[in-house]
Amino acid sequence: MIDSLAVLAVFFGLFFFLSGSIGLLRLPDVFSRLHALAKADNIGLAFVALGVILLEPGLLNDIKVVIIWLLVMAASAVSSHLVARRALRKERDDD
Amino acid sequence: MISAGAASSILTIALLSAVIVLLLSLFIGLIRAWLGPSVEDRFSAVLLIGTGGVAILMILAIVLQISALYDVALVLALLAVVGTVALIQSERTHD
Amino acid sequence: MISTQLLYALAGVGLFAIGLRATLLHHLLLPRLLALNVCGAGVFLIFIAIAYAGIEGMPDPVPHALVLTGIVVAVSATAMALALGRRLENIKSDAIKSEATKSETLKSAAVKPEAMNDE
Amino acid sequence: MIEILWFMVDVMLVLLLLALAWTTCSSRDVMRAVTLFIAMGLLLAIIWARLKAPDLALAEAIIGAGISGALLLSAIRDYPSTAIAVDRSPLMHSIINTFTMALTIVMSWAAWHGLNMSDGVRLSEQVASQLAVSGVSNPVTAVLLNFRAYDTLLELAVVLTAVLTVLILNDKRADSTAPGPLLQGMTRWLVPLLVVTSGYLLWVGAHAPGGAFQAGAMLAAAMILLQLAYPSIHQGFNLYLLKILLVIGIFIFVLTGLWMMSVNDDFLAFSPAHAGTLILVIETAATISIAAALTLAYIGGRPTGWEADNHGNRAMTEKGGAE
Repeated sequence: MIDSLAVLAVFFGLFFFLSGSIGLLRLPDVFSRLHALAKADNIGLAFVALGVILLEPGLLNDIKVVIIWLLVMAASAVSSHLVARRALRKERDDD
Repeated sequence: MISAGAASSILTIALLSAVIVLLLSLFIGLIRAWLGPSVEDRFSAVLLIGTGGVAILMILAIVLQISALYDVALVLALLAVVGTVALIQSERTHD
Repeated sequence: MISTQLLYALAGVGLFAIGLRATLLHHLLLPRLLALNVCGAGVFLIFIAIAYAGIEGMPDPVPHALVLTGIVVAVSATAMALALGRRLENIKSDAIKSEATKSETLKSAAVKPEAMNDE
Repeated sequence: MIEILWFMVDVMLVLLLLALAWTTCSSRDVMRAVTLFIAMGLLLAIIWARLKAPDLALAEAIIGAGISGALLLSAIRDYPSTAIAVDRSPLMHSIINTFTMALTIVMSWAAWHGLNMSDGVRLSEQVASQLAVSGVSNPVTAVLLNFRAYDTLLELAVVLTAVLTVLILNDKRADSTAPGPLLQGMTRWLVPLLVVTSGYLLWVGAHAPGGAFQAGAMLAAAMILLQLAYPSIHQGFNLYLLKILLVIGIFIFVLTGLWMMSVNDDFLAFSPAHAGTLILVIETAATISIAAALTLAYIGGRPTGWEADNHGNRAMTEKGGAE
């Protein structure tokens, strides 16, 4: 029961990953691409992490997975901001 | 560790297909890294590989029963930021 | 299991070949260094493919230890090569600068190229 | 079914790796090549995890994604042109291609033949049989710091030599752009996390994947991040201390080896009773030395005030080179 729930969560996360990477490929400029990427980063990984927590019996490992997810959230926010700002600065320089 | 017998083999099949889908999504993201055109586009693809890699490592930790892979995922999540920062700071001053 | 080992070992061979070809083709230092690192990754992959012992089996730890040291040595060697490359670039740009000054004032430029030859 | 799925995973990983390697090596733009190389490092970490080598996956994730990425990206600034031109003659081009093809065929044959031959003495069995007396329960750490401690000692010496070369050349990197406030704010919470993780990796190395190399690289990554966010921070280093930290790994290693020689008549032959403690001491010292070495390698030259009399670094090198 828990296994199937976990698999469901993982596959739900996969959907976000796939749509994120398709967005990365199809969207027209850097900023909208970064926006698509953030979906994959935050929601996709959140569901995969949820599935993994359901499957992983060790409490310490569960805590680690939660920490990983929080870190990826923070890291992706900061990284997207930095990358977008660099792109914006370059765009301004070109004009 | 996981509930024994036939259920776990179905679980393994589901999780392995999840890994395949994640690899497919990395591949789609990589096309963006190959096409570019700007450095920021390429780097958003690298960010996607970082996050997708974290997801793959967490799933592999369950399939292969190696809990050290959570540490690897943690390290990957932490270090993805260092790479981004290096990219942002790598702009030439004399351009 | 042997097919997995073979697959990764052949991938290692492929990686080595790609890296080697690029190392020989490029002139610039940075692409060459990247290619050499790709080469090294190929060798590491062959080692780890041989150490692999199936999903259930425990892999051989000796190649793992060797490759671990190899990764650290590779990154320090890369740093060293980059420092050497920076030195070369600086010498080149100094030489261009001293060429420029030579055409204007003859005396001050006479010392610099000699110091460069010694290095 | 499971075998087929594993095979598909393997094939996809291998294809991705080869495609990344090919595009890295055939890029016409340095920035593209370096970015793809970083992506390849991330992929390699996944492949090591797949091949059940978590120690390597850790090291690759730290070094491939963090340190060599930062090293190469900062190196781009030092090169005047970003375009990669291949101007070999057509003849040379085809000679190189033929040579590489021939070598690939020979090596593939060797790999195929080597894997199909009957196993010789598997070293893994020897390691497993001696693991109990090694003082640690992680076989890779046991190999690195007990069974093949000579290798590790010499490897530390190699890293030190590389860093000494960097220090002797002393050509600093070009200045980077001024860091923004967000970057500095993030550094303030990320660096402590990296340092704590480094300590965790060092401690956990005795019984699980981790150890001196991973911990040292992690500490170096923390220092590099600090360096990126606060470019002038290395001017505040205590240089006397830094010089000691740089060599303390080898010093403690050799000292322990000599001490063991006086007890057991053999250099670096640990007595099983003390092995665990000794390995932890050596690993701690090695962690510090590797971190100092990689940080200095990234800075790419002597921090200000390295020489005691401090008469300008370049002048000293010039004189030293001419003698």
